[in-house]
Amino acid sequence: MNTGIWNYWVVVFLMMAGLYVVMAKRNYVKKLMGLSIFQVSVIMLYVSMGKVTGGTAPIYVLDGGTPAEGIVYSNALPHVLMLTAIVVGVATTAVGLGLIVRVREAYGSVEEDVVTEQDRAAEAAEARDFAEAGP
Amino acid sequence: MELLITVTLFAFLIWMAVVIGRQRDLFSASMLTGIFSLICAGLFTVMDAVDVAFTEAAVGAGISTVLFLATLALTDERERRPEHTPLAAIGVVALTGAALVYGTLDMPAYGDPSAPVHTGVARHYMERSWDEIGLPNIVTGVLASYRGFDTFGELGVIFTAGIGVSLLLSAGTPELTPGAPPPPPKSRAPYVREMPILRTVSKALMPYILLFALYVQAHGDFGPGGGFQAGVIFTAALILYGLIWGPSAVEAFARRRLVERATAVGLLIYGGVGVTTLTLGHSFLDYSALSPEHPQHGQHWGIFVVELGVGITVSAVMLVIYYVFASRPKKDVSPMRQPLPLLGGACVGDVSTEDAEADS
Amino acid sequence: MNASTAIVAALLTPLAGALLVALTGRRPNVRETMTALASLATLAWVLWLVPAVALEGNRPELVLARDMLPGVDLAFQVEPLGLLYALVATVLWPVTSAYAVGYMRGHHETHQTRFFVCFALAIFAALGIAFAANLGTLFLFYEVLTLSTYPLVTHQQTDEAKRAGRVYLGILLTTSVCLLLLAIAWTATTAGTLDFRPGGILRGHIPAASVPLLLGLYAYGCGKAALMPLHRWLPNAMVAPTPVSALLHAVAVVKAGVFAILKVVVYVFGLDLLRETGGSQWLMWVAAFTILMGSFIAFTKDNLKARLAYSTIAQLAYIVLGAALATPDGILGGGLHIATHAVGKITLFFCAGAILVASHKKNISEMDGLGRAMPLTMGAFFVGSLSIIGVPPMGGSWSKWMLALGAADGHAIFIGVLMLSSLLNIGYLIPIPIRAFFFDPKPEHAHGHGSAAHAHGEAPLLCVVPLCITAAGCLALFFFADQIVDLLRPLVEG
Amino acid sequence: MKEQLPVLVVVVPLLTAPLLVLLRAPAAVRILSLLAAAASTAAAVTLALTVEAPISYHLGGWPPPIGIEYRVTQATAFVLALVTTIATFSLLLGARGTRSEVTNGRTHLFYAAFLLCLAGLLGMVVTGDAFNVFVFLEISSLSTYALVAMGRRRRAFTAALNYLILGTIGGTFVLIGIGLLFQMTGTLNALDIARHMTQAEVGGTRTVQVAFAFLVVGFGIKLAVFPLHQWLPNAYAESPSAVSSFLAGTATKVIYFQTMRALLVLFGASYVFGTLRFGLFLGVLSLLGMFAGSLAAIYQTSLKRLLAYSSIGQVGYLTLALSFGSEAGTYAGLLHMGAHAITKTALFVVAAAIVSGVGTDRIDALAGLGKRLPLCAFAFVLGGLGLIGVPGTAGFVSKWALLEAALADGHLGYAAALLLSSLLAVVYVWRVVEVMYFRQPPPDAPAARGLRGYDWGALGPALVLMVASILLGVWSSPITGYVRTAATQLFRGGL
Repeated sequence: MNTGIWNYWVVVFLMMAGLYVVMAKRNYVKKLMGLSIFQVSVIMLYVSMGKVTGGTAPIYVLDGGTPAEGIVYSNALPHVLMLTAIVVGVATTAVGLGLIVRVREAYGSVEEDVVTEQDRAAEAAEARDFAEAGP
Repeated sequence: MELLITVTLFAFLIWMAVVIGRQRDLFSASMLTGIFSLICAGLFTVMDAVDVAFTEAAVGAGISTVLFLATLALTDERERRPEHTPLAAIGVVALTGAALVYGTLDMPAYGDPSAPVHTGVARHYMERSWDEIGLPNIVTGVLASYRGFDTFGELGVIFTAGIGVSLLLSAGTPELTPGAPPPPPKSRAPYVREMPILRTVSKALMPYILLFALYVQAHGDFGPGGGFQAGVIFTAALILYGLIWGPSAVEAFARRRLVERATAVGLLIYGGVGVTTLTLGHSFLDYSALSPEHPQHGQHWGIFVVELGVGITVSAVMLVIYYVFASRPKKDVSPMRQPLPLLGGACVGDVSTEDAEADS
Repeated sequence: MNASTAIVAALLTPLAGALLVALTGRRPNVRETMTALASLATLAWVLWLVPAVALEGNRPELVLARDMLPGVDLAFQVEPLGLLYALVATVLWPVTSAYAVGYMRGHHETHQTRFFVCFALAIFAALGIAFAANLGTLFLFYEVLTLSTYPLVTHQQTDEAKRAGRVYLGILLTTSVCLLLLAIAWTATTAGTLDFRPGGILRGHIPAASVPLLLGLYAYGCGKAALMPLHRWLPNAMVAPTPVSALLHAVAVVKAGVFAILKVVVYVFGLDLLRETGGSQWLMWVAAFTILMGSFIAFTKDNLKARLAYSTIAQLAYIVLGAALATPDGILGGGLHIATHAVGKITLFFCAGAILVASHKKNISEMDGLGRAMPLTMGAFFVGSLSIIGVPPMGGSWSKWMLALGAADGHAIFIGVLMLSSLLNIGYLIPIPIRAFFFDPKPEHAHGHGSAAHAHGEAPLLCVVPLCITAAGCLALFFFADQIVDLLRPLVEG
Repeated sequence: MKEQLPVLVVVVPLLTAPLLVLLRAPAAVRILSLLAAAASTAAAVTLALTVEAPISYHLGGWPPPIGIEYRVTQATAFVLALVTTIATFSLLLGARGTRSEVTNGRTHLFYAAFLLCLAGLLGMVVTGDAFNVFVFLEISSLSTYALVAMGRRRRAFTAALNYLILGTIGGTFVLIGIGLLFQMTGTLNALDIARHMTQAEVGGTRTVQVAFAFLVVGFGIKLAVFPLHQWLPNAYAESPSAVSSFLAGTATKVIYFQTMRALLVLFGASYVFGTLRFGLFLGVLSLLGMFAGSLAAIYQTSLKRLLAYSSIGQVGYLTLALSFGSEAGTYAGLLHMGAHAITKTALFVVAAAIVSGVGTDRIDALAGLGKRLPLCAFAFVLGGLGLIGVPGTAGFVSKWALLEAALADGHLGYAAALLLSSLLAVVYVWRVVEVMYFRQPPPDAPAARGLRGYDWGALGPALVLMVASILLGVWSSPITGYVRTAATQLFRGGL
């Protein structure tokens, strides 16, 4: 079965859906969700590369203690790489969510617009304080 | 048949992705993200990537979802309606997508056995790993030996995540700021706690899950699994327990200070193997140094030990992350609806922490 | 002891002086002694080098660091033009130091330690420029000079000083970074070297059409030469204390600019290249324009220091003109003018400072009758003016004469420019001593300062003696001009 | 032991981090982390001094491309030495400028994150494996996010979060790029990829073009190339002193080195600058970055933010050098990378000294600093001069190299733009200098307290770095000669 390259296109669509959520949404939690979709889709890109038509999982089928002949395995290397990528993904998500919690505690919101607005207001206030205190 | 499954799962994924993007209830969105991962895991299985599928199911559908929910418990559950159409994002995404599609045009077809990916270095792994490593699971061999340093780095990543989350969230807790007022008694999650079925099942399942984790740890050489999956499953069991009995119940079982140290121990075990081989005059992580006359045995030993290190650090880090999220008091009550007291975490009104003076 | 050691010593003495001044800042008398010692020692080192260069024709060399830039050493070489410039700077340093002590104390300036430290650093940089063996080293010290004089220009730390500092740094850094550096890099890529070599390094490497452009980059890149229209920094820099204006903005800094141009013309382009290609034709006109415009503007200034500043702009353009003529006499005249103008102009600035210290007057219109209270000062002013105008028996007459000779060869029109300029000099300089000696003090000013007009006499001794010395120097140069020309002659021969 | 140095450079900090977690005692943690950084520096410097032919270290004993290869050339050794040195200097600053809660029982985590970040950066530099780059990129990135968030103000959290989001997009783009290359070549070893790239059926494909685009954009985000720089100003300005000085000197530099290697080694100069004609595009972007960064720096109200925007401008210089697509450009890029790393680190360390003396880095608040903390003000002036590229500083040596590279290729316009933009540096540096020296100190400001009034823990390293910059400025031949051979090798695709 050769499905050509259409499934890469689906993967591209999923990646872009994730990327769109990251870029377009203003809620930080939502952005991170987009990020994980993006990352998982990239993992799928790699895993797709590793597929060999008619193959099986890359675990030797043993025949009396030695690998059996004539069995097609899918490529193990992309799988190995993607195990790492998954870890990276969850690590990023964890740190990102930790940051979000702190942002929420400090600003009372996880909406980018609200946070930016508060920062701007704080900066203006600070500048005003200096202008008043200064000579 | 395979095609049909693939198409169906892909269709599901597209639908899921769109729904997640549009869903403004973040609780639902996180659940859907978990399901998204689960479907992905299914697809990975179809693509013969059983190890990846295993991990994705445990991490994406399990740990990630729990983390998202934990965050929601500490933040807000609804996303604000966007104020304007994100034209720039649409433009960038369209451009990027177009570029990628353009790039796929010269790719070898899906599943083509003559693709460079299969004829390159991978061929060596597929054909020689039985002789050189001697483990049935090729993934484990590549992961822990051929590209063992990548895995060492991967462990570094997860360890970094543990450090990072601890830095971010464990600070400011009552234990660490002596001057702060004692936290009010944690409000238990009554209606979860009072469900007898859950309580019974969780207690009954615990040993089996933990046992399964050990099995996955040990069996990684032969089938899908290994230290990483085992660690995640081990922690998942504890988190499940914690969801029902509260994090302090888990802490009683696995003391926090101890777990924190365990995160380091796993990485040190992995690195220790490297340092050992190095002092034996071989390259870093060259396991054949462990048994020069019979390199394969050395490989087995090395892989066993490093997988152990991976398992320890992964499970410990995941647990630490869970601890800091779950034990963090919620700072104030959102004006929106009261969140579910998920994870048995504390949910108290306006605890003043050090951040009041953070901007002064 | 050999000549290389003397070069090191000459460079290090002002540097060490700066350090010692900084360390002894708490005790003014010790500090001033340090300045005096450093300046005299530096002078001694430079004088020690004179016989070897002037009489034996040696070119002492010193490489301080190989490959400061790839292929460009941090290296020094003493050749006649540089020696002359170094002599001018170091001879006048002790004199100025004495004057500065009198002035700074008499005028109750603050931050005197910083002042003397930066002053010594500026001399260090000037010597570095004088002895630089290649364009890279020259550029290094050129920028050090700019930066070390910045605190001097902005010494008062007022808003006016800050504005002046901006113009100062703005023009000098902009020109040096954008034009001079570009020119140097261009030279490096075309000629493959940055060393100063007799006869030039560019000949045969650069198309004739590029010569004017590259020369332009150099001429304007050396913003310190104050060629119009990039002259604005100089009048602005006059907010500095007068000793600064005197030594730096009449001698060290501005002369660094024209010195660099002369040096580039002689040792980078080579006179032959310029003459063959006519690449410096346009520069003559610009210089002529600057000469005349500077003089005209000087006329309009009532503030004495401002008038002197514009006069300096015009006089610097003489030297640029000499360089642009690219004839032997032009170069010699330009070189000689570095010395004669320096001594003349420093005298005038000393006088301006002395007047300020004694009578707190800055404007010429207030100086009527001042000569009665300060006869020595105004007398010296008269002598300095004559030298600037170029009247025998003052040194300035020789340099003008040589420049005119240089122009006579094919560019006679510039003789006219020089003559017209001399007339203008008379017009804006001579009235000052005349007013001082022959006019009656204006009554409102007399009343304005109470009985100040008669309450003050000459400025403190430490101010008056130096200006008398330099006035005498103007006279002396008339008689020693020949020796200087002989010193410079190797520049245009062989 | 000597043949193990390549891996020890990375592994020492990477394994010291977990040790710190076990150790916990703040004093011991501080000393141990400093020791680890110093040991790593020693290893890196030894490598730099001894490497001649490229060293190939086979991790796990598997020869490339089967296993992962560490590859030390003069170029990598140069960057390793630079990064480790700067890390050591930044570590001297320690946890100052962090949230007080960090020093409260969590010091060990801060230092562990710091060492992990260092190990990640070093791992990226020394590895010869494309995917390994990604792994170590993520180690350094993740720890950076956490470290940035330790800044004093709440804005540090948003800065870190935005950095995390953009940085992860960048990292994932890199991952996609590597994936596409892997797809077409079947290998992950950089040199092996480069070998395949010369074959028409690989090098000529659209997939490779897209891989190139993704790698460039991915690294571009992490490098803060204009217009992908939005994360940088806040991340640098809000992070603790030790972190900002460390990041400013290393993070973008290491990514720059990766970009260089991607362009010159993976794809090869002839492909990038010949087939794709990438030079013009990159050159124009660089010019925009140079001017946009420097112009923005002029209008900043906080010192650290000013320095951060100046970094964006300086990244423009770096990419401009790369865009020439010449050996001279590569040399200039490497050299400027080093010079700017030293200068910018020194300036951030000075900023730290100023902050601990004044309590804030608002430029308004620095009025009269020339009187209150004269040495700090003077150190800032020195650093500023290096940033401008005044002769006698390391910044000039590299600017000169840039200029020569531009002129050698006949890019007169680039040369002029380079000089014009360094004038902007004069403006933003002098704006601060004027405040320090010309504005009266506020009446309630404490008077100068002599030498004891300084925060020597910060000022000391700063002065050492300044002196280093000036020494390199007048005596650069040891470095320039080294960098030139390194650049030649790198430009020809050697790794």
